[in-house]
Amino acid sequence: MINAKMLVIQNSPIAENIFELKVQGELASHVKAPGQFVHIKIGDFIDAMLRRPISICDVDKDSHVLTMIYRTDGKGTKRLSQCIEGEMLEILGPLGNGFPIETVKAGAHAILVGGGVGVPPLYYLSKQLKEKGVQATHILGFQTEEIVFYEKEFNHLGPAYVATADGTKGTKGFVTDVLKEQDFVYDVMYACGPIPMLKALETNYNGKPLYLSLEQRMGCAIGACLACVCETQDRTDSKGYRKVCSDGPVFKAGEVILPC
Amino acid sequence: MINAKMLVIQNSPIAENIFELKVQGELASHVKAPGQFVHIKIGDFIDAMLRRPISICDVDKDSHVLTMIYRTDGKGTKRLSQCIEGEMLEILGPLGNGFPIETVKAGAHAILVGGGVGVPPLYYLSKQLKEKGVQATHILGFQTEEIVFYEKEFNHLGPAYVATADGTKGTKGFVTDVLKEQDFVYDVMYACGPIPMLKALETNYNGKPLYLSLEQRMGCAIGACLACVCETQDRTDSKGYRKVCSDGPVFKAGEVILPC
Amino acid sequence: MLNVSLPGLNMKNPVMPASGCFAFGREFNNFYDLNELGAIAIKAATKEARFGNPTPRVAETPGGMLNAIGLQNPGVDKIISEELEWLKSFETPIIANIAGSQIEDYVYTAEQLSKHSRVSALELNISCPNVKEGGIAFGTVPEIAADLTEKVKAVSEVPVYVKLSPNVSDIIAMAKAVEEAGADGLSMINTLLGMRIDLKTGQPILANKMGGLSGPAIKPIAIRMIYEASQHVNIPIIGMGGIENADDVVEFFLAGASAVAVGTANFIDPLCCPKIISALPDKLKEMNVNHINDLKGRSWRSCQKTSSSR
Amino acid sequence: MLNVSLPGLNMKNPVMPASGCFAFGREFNNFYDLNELGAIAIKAATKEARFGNPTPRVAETPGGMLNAIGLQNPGVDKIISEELEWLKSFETPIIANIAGSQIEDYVYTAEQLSKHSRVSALELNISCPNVKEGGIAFGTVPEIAADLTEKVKAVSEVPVYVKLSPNVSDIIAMAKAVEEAGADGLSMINTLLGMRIDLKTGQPILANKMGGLSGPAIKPIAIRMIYEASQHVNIPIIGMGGIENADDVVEFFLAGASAVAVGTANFIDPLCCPKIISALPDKLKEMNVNHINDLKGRSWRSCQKTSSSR
Ligand SMILES: Cc1cc2nc3c(=O)[nH]c(=O)nc-3n(C[C@H](O)[C@H](O)[C@H](O)COP(=O)(O)OP(=O)(O)OC[C@H]3O[C@@H](n4cnc5c(N)ncnc54)[C@H](O)[C@@H]3O)c2cc1C
Ligand SMILES: Cc1cc2nc3c(=O)[nH]c(=O)nc-3n(C[C@H](O)[C@H](O)[C@H](O)COP(=O)(O)OP(=O)(O)OC[C@H]3O[C@@H](n4cnc5c(N)ncnc54)[C@H](O)[C@@H]3O)c2cc1C
Ligand SMILES: Cc1cc2nc3c(=O)[nH]c(=O)nc-3n(C[C@H](O)[C@H](O)[C@H](O)COP(=O)(O)O)c2cc1C
Ligand SMILES: Cc1cc2nc3c(=O)[nH]c(=O)nc-3n(C[C@H](O)[C@H](O)[C@H](O)COP(=O)(O)O)c2cc1C
Ligand code: FES
Ligand code: FES
Repeated sequence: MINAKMLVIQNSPIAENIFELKVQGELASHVKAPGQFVHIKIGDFIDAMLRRPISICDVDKDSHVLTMIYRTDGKGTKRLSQCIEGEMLEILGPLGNGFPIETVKAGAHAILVGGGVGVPPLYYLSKQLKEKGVQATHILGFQTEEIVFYEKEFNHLGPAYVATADGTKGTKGFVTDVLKEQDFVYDVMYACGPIPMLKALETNYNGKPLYLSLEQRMGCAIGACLACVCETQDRTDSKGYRKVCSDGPVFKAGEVILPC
Repeated sequence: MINAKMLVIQNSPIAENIFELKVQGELASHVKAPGQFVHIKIGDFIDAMLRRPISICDVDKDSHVLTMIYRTDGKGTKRLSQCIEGEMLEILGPLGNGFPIETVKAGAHAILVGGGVGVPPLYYLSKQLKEKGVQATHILGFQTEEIVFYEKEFNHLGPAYVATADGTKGTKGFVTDVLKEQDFVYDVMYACGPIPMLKALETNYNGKPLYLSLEQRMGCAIGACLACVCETQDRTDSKGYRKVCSDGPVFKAGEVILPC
Repeated sequence: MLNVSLPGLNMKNPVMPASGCFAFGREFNNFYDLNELGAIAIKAATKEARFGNPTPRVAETPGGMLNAIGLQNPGVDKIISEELEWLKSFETPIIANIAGSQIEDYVYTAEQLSKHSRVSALELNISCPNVKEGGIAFGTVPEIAADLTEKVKAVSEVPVYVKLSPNVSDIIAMAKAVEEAGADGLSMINTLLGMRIDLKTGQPILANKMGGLSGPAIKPIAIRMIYEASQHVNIPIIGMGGIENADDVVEFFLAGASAVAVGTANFIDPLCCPKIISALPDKLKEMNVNHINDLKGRSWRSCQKTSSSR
Repeated sequence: MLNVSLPGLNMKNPVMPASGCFAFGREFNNFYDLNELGAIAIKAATKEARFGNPTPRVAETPGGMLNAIGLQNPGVDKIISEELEWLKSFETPIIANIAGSQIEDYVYTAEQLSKHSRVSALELNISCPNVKEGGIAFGTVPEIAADLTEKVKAVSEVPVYVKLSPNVSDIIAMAKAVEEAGADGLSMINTLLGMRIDLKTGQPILANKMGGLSGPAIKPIAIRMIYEASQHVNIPIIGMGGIENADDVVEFFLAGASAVAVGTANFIDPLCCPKIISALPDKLKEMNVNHINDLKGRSWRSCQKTSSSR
């Protein structure tokens, strides 16, 4: 975990209001696990003062390049999208613990479920799983066709099913509809996306390991300010809470109470 | 007076911490008199929120180009210096009344006295005087050699004497030392620069018309907020004050009490 | 979808320039037609003319600015004879802001202004932090504010809005006190007392040392105070403090404001008021709101509904 | 040129992280050696463990942020057994921040913490705006603040700093009251009560609705309050509120602070404290100042001189 200036080598739209950002620097070599994230300082300005947490979508350790995918929404991400090649971005990371993949064996079948801008961290996860010989199936949910991204990239790594809420692409409906439809046999499931999606997955939890990556508004992103806590489901837990930034962002289903 | 986006066509250092900024746009054609100024919005950011008042140094009405010269000092001017060609700057202007030149006749001798970043507005003034057939002598005061600018440009329009406080260039001392030394015969004097300089000129006032351009911290720069007032020297004046932004920035010596 | 109606003020839209940031409108009339505005709050009037504080009178702060103009104005008589006379050529409702250091001054000024045909409402500035004598207590002690309100109400022929100071521990107590004393509406917030020191001189930048903090920096404080006060009074609130754009206007309505005033932003962009007004309809459509009034207090109304249905 | 000495605190430089923005230092120790700091104000301790408020707990505002953490902490006993134990491996003086909703809780917590060898001073948080029960009155009513101060002083074995709330009309009265009650120093300012409303939901962004405003936006308010208070008390002030860099530290000293704390800026740059510390010597040289203490209160000391020589 370091705070470093990284060189922007690409920052361009890949779908409606969705940008792919590539930055280069030493920090890339510190990444330990898929699902980790970075905390990006948007400018030298007090406007959009807080950093923005964005998942690591891909890492190229040879060229020291990190890829992130983000949606322009509020002030900070809009300003980030105006950042151009050659500029330096101050980035803190890698943060959090990411998706556990140590226990998954070669030949096993993993299902990766992503919703919207929850999709990006699954890409590096899938690449890592592939390296281990784990077979990955991707289920990617989006609102509508225009904002679908990385379908081809995921297809290279394993089958990728797309669902759109309005039916403009793939299955009409949610990722859970694809899951029902296909009734996969699998060994482990990883998910990242909006809370309702994660809740639906947790509810249909079938005994196989399920890992959920959460979002929370953050202050420090390093575990010091307690902005990002979730209560544990286990009321006898000695702390009673987990910090999304430093204990997460990935939790085993059942560990924490999903926020609403 | 309009608020307009203007295209930055040049913004580069011409002396230590001194930048020359050229912007292009319709606003240029509104300039009425030398000594008017503009109010520049530095960015879209709440940081360095207030606009910065900068004098108009030159106007090219054919190509619609305004030239400004500014010193990087605080937040706003430092950020302004990072602005690059091709960017748009939001500029309000032209503001204020500028130097009166109507009453000066062809063949008259005008002395233009500038100190530091008070020098720029004298350039357009001198050009306008020349056009009228007025003969101009320039006395330009700076702290030290490194920050001297536009000496050559002024010399093209008429003799230019430089004084530096540390004697690294020209006369050692202040503009008033040059005035004493040379003991010019002249018809009108125009001055812009630090308050002590203006005070010294006012004190040595010899009956010839003397016009002083003042600075004040500003809010609106259009006469509405009353941030920039000076008291009139005449205590029986019906208002008792003048606004530097809209009544000035140029005042006849004796009209207002110079701030300290 | 933008017209709002407050005591004395029939506004075609809810946006007015805030007092002291717009003088009497002459300068801004060079940029747009003043009739586009919902109303105009004119610069504070005092009984006698005032020169105000020495300069520097303004300083920049992170996301805001300090001012210590010191209520410079030509006095109520000249305001009536020159400024209100000039404003006769427009139809926009005028809110006349009033300041003073003694109750009698307020009462005198209020009486004069409220009689004028162009004045639709008064706004009592009980909170100007930039004036030495008195002043402060009017804005921070509920009983004193109530007393002043009552006396001004007794002479005023138009509705009276009381402009509250944010420099208090308990804004609800202030709001309730002036409501009980007969105020027809509240304006909030005035500026917070602040200061900046110049590193080069080691001295305060403002000649007056302290000044009033305005601009986006204070917006969260304004929103909080309006949220609190609007739940405890039945009179409407003109909300202000850092408004820059249509989103901010919506946020103030959600908090509980019934109209808004824009101050500092006029210095950043002289056209900001008409820009905000013209951006509002699209904003409302985007939010599926038929009339801006529907947003009023929504942030706490829905809470109340939820809790009463439990 | 940077060492400062305050009651209980021998600091090699005047910079400490502010309470609640640094937990107990573990996370920041990954970035730099905690011994580089002048002191550390640790997260507020309460008698019992607290989970705090629901999330979202933070929101961004122009030039600042709101927080409503709600004093989450593991309780004084665990802080002593785990956190202070861990902090034993460093030499930096520790200021233990204490909160509560009743006097007895404060007294209990203060007694426990002040006995600990690692605790050099206590800081009474009488001003946390994010806790429902009680709390507010401690920070806004001089007599109540004084009473609390007295009772804590009676049991504390180390100097006691009282952390003042800016949400008051009269900061001087608060400062004087706690000084008279025996406070050894002041910390100021805590956060201002603020709020933001989410336009998409129409609801406050923070689950707690209101939160404390911190960051550069509040700096002019902090400077003003320290300027006022420091002229009326003889105890030192730890200044805070929006400090980002060495210039800000100088401004707080000029206003009257004897040391400073850095809060929100730690989130923007985890290395900000050591960066500020290492920038200070050059800044002082640039200003021709031999020791940072020479700057203390300079903004008003020189005024006093001027006026007494008139
Ligand atoms: C661990 C983690 C990983 C994330 N990964 C991605 C990603 O890969 N791609 C992506 O597009 N988005 C991701 N997000 C969400 C992203 O952080 C927010 O969309 C972004 O911070 C919003 O900033 P803004 O400037 O657009 O919005 P604003 O409304 O201006 O933000 C204001 C404040 O609220 C916070 N905030 C607003 N929405 C969210 C949110 N959904 N989650 C957390 N904080 C929020 C901001 O960080 C900022 O502090 C991730 C969030 C977390 C916590
Ligand atoms: C009519 C007029 C014409 C001017 N023309 C020029 C010019 O041609 N070239 C040039 O270099 N400078 C000029 N100045 C001065 C210039 O405006 C200031 O140097 C500049 O605003 C400082 O901004 P900053 O961001 O560097 O400093 P900061 O300290 O960040 O400024 C903070 C605030 O103080 C104000 N301020 C600070 N110093 C001054 C000052 N000396 N005068 C007015 N406001 C100040 C700023 O405008 C801003 O609102 C002029 C000023 C006026 C009033
Ligand atoms: C330069 C200036 C002058 C002001 N003068 C007055 C005034 O005369 N009367 C008054 O009630 N408020 C006055 N105010 C306060 C504003 O009306 C408004 O309440 C405050 O600035 C907050 O709004 P803003 O953040 O949009 O500026 C003044 C504010 C500024 C910045
Ligand atoms: C996330 C957060 C948590 C805080 N927790 C505490 C606390 O536990 N006790 C306390 O006295 N102050 C607390 N504060 C207030 C800070 O110590 C400090 O007084 C305030 O934030 C102003 O300084 P800043 O602008 O540098 O952040 C907290 C502030 C923040 C932002
Ligand atoms: S964001 Fe600060 S603890 Fe998680
Ligand atoms: S700057 Fe507003 S009146 Fe001159």
